[in-house]
Amino acid sequence: MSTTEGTLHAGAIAVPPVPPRDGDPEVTAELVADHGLSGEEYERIRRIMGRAPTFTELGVFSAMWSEHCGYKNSRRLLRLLPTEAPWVIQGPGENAGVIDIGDGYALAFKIESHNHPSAVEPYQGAATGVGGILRDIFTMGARPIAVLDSLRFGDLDSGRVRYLFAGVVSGVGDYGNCVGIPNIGGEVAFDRGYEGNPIVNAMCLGLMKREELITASASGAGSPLMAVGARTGRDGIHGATFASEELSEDSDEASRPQVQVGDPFTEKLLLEASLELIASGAITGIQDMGAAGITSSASEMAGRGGSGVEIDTARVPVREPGMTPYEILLSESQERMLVVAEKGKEDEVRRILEKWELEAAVIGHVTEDGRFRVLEHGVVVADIPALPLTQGCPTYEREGVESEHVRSLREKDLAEHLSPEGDLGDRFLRLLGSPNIASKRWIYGQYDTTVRSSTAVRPGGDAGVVRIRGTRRAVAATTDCNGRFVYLEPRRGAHIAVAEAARNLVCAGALPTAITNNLNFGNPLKPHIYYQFREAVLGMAEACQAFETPVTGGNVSFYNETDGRAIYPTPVIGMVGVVEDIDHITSHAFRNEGDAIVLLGANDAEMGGSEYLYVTAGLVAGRPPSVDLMAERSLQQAVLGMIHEGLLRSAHDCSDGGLAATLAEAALGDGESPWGIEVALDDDLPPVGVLFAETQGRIVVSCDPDHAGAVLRIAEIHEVPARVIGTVGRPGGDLNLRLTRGFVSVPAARAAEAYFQAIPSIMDAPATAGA
Amino acid sequence: MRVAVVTFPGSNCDYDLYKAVQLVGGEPTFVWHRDRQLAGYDAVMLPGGFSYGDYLRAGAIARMSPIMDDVVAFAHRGGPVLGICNGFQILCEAGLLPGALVRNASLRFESKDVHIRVERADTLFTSDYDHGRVLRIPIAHGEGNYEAGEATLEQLEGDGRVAFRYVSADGEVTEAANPNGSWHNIAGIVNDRGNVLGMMPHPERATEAILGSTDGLGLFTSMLRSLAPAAA
Amino acid sequence: MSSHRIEIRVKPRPGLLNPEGKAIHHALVSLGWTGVEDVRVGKVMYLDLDAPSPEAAVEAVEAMCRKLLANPVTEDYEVSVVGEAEVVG
Amino acid sequence: MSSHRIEIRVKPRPGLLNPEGKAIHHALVSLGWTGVEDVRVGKVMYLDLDAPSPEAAVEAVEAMCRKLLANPVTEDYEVSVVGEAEVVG
Ligand SMILES: Nc1ncnc2c1ncn2[C@@H]1O[C@H](COP(=O)(O)OP(=O)(O)O)[C@@H](O)[C@H]1O
Ligand SMILES: [Mg+2]
Repeated sequence: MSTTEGTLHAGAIAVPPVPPRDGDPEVTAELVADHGLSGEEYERIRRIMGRAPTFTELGVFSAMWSEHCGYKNSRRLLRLLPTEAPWVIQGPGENAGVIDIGDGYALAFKIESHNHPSAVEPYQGAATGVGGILRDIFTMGARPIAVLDSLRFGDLDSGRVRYLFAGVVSGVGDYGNCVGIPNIGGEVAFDRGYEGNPIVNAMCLGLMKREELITASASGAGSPLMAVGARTGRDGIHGATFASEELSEDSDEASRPQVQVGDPFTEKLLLEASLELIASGAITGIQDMGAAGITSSASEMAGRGGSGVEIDTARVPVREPGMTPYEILLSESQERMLVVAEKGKEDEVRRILEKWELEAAVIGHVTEDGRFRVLEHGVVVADIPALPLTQGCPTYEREGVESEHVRSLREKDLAEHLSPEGDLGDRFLRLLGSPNIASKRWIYGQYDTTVRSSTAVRPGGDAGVVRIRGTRRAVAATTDCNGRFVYLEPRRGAHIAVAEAARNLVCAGALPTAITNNLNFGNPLKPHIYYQFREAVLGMAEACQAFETPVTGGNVSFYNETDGRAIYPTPVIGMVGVVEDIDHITSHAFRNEGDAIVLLGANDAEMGGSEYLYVTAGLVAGRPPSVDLMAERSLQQAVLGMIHEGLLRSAHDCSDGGLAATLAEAALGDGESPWGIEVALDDDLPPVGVLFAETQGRIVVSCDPDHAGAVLRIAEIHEVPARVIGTVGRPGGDLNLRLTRGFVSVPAARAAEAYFQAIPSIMDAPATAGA
Repeated sequence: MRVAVVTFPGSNCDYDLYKAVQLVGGEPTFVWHRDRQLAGYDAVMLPGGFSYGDYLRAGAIARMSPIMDDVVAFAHRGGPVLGICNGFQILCEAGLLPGALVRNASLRFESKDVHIRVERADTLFTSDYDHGRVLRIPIAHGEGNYEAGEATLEQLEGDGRVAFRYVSADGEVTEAANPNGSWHNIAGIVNDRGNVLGMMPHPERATEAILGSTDGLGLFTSMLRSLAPAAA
Repeated sequence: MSSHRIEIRVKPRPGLLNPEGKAIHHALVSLGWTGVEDVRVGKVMYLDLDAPSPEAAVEAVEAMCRKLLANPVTEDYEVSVVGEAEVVG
Repeated sequence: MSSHRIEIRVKPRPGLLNPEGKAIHHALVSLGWTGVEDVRVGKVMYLDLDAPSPEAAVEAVEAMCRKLLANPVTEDYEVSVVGEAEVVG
């Protein structure tokens, strides 16, 4: 293990002593350990302070130096990700990344996890996750225009899992619905690897005029700091530290006081008020009080502005009497913002908030001395150099070693699974009815997808698309990650996640532009987890380079473990793309009887990590499919070329469930009129491989038969293998797949039944509530 | 057609409604719920959303807003009032329309396209539609289950005040086509004078091809034509 | 003037469907509780109110119910005093 | 065995934000009821249960609360017998 010193500037200057506050506990070694700080880290704090910290100061350090805020175990590797491109306006480090999308508009976007809170209280955990990410977007001056959610759960045969799933979905839905932001997509996977430790990542996109961008920094000595929005309560104290620990059997019990309750109505008011504040020019900085509450928002704003702040906790509006400075500083009550007002414009700020029926209180001011100073009724209770607090957290590079167990799983021989006994048609239907492949309508049917009257492609296809009013443009977004692939071979898994995200965008008609990511992993102190992390980050860096999609921000969630068992490493890619002309918007579903079906890319029988293996043998094993990043890029450029030429009626990416699932999804569409298909595949491969392998680099498109020649020609120019594999049949016909060594025929209605009813038939059965 | 689009705290379809009015050539203005200014408008629209978070009951708290006295007076003078989704809920709470919208039978928020049949093509809101036409329009609500006492329902049906009903794609009133459990598949009703319409589906979200349907346009063009014959 | 803690129970009108109660009934039965019937779900609200007497407090809260807290079309309400809150102010 | 009518009050845990109560409080104050404080909203449920005694009925319902009716992380519950329902069956 190696450690860096980080920034220690003010280390030598001793800060004045602060006498202990009445009623606060004494700072002991045990208390330090309870705050998740190592002995070494504590020593470092002492050096920075030139003395022992008070209880309040210890709490502040513990929050800021938690994994969640301080990125101790990830920061060094994250530096490897490409972050720059001419269209990047704001890279990592702010509340959200921002890119230029043309016509004077900029797009802010970011993803955030709420895994631990959702494991304890799924509804509130998920709801407040959405709330947090919306605030990250509108504090940049952007109006949120779309939400996506990336979810993972255990298998649905567990009652507890169904309870978590139902709670998370209604939490995501109720919050976004109430604020009025359309959900345009996401993903969900069910696998025993996530049992006990669900993943809840929420992503948000926001739109602004380029010049409306505002950053979260505190500058201008004397400028008032104002707390805006909801009052501060005791909820969520130590949430940041909590997110940096493993869950255990009794987490439910112990974590209760930390449950935060979301109030989307207040959020909506805060959204409108914030945008109005920013437009008024009465403020110079604004930041969400997210993880670690006032502490992180105030110290980070000071850190970025190169200034200091002074806050009196007695001036913070509270929900409960008798709150200590420690509690007020660390509370994670939702729907609160910290605002730096222009000096003398406090009343204008108040007037705007008053209109939106919100509270605002001056709680302190910006200083010049570079300190994060906290008072209680004028008496100093904490006095910390701001820069070492926000930047000085030690960062570690750990030892990473691959687990032997995973290696043996990867090297497992899968030959027997390629030539099974039994009917292929049955297997096809079983796969379509697996919750991982089946329609996710049960989920997005609970999400408002059309509010704001701008959704051009709703959830259900490859990527969601929203148009930009007043222009010919639209933006597309998707989230992707196949955790099994990353588990079996992290670097390759990360390549696939990025490639799949880009492919999804291209299928919608968008040029992949930039990435936000959410790195969900287990405990990084374990060498095999750190190995997964390092490899995945390296893989992501390589793929981002190949696709020219820089990373503009993201989030790290470690310690996703229950009783020592980690989730699959799940680096979720949230990717956005630009559709240059709304005429290019393409969807995944076939549209016309008689259209030619063209397969771009080559089939192979790579079964490793496939859904087929999981469904038929309960197996997560083998080598994930290979990825040739340059070939992927060519494939995607070819498809965009075809779309720009107006040649395609549909485009659908080939991923989970393989070619068979892709064809079925394109045929079934939204279920209203499933098409039959006649497809012939002359590959010299085992039928299971042709149908169900999750080989990368493939897209199925459909076009007017008269355009098939032009489509093939464009493919050829880009050196992409392409062939016409069949035609779209009549509505309500059969799905017929002729293989060299086999034939599958399933009536579209039966496929639709399997695909659309799978999740409802599990979730709408009685008694899914309760633990 | 000058339209007041009333914004309550928590309204979130106000902008969509504003744009839909503009699209057909009307002149929309946002009116904040505390600004009691409805003079000079040809119509008032209450948008969808979650006024006051839908806390207590959807529409219950917004109904107490200062501007609702003016909306009631406007309606009593015969002025056209359209309430969509949360707007419909507010109109019921305010007593401008009978009945109540309670939790969906599924107990879930329901978001999807539905088909509704035009049951009244002779109101100022629906005159551009043919009687019996089936429209495809999105819904997105958690409390859209229309309930009223037996007597009220009989009266509504007897007087032909059901403006829209949930139907299958081919126009049949079926249970499967009912997304929320509403009595008699009711999706929208008018008051006895025909100048107040409340409906759960969102016509403003079905006004452009890029959104997947233009079936909602007729509502706005009907109003435009009825209210400003010269401009039609 | 002292502060009274009031409990308000807002219940769905008999005769009206109560989908939430129905769903809970269903869930209870499928979890094995067989002797359960007629589940109905409403709201309970608690508030502290300054009033000269408990009777005055109840009267005021009944007015709140008529005006805002209950919907006369679908709900009935019951108001009771559940205690004297700590004196405020 | 007779049927008991049970009332269950499910209340948000003290200390947790209750957004609905907050909004109602706001509305009551702006309607002129100034002396109102601390509005909190929960659920009330009624059900009829066959049980040998009122005590047994309460015990059964408490088990239902733990298992299904209340969220152990965010809610507390109180169960009481409000009467003997008409004998069923
Ligand atoms: N949690 C979710 N929230 C919203 N939409 C979802 C969610 N899960 C899946 N979807 C939608 O369902 C469709 C299918 O999802 P998925 O199988 O992950 O697609 P793909 O493999 O093309 O990425 C996509 O449009 C996706 O956006
Ligand atoms: Mg996917």
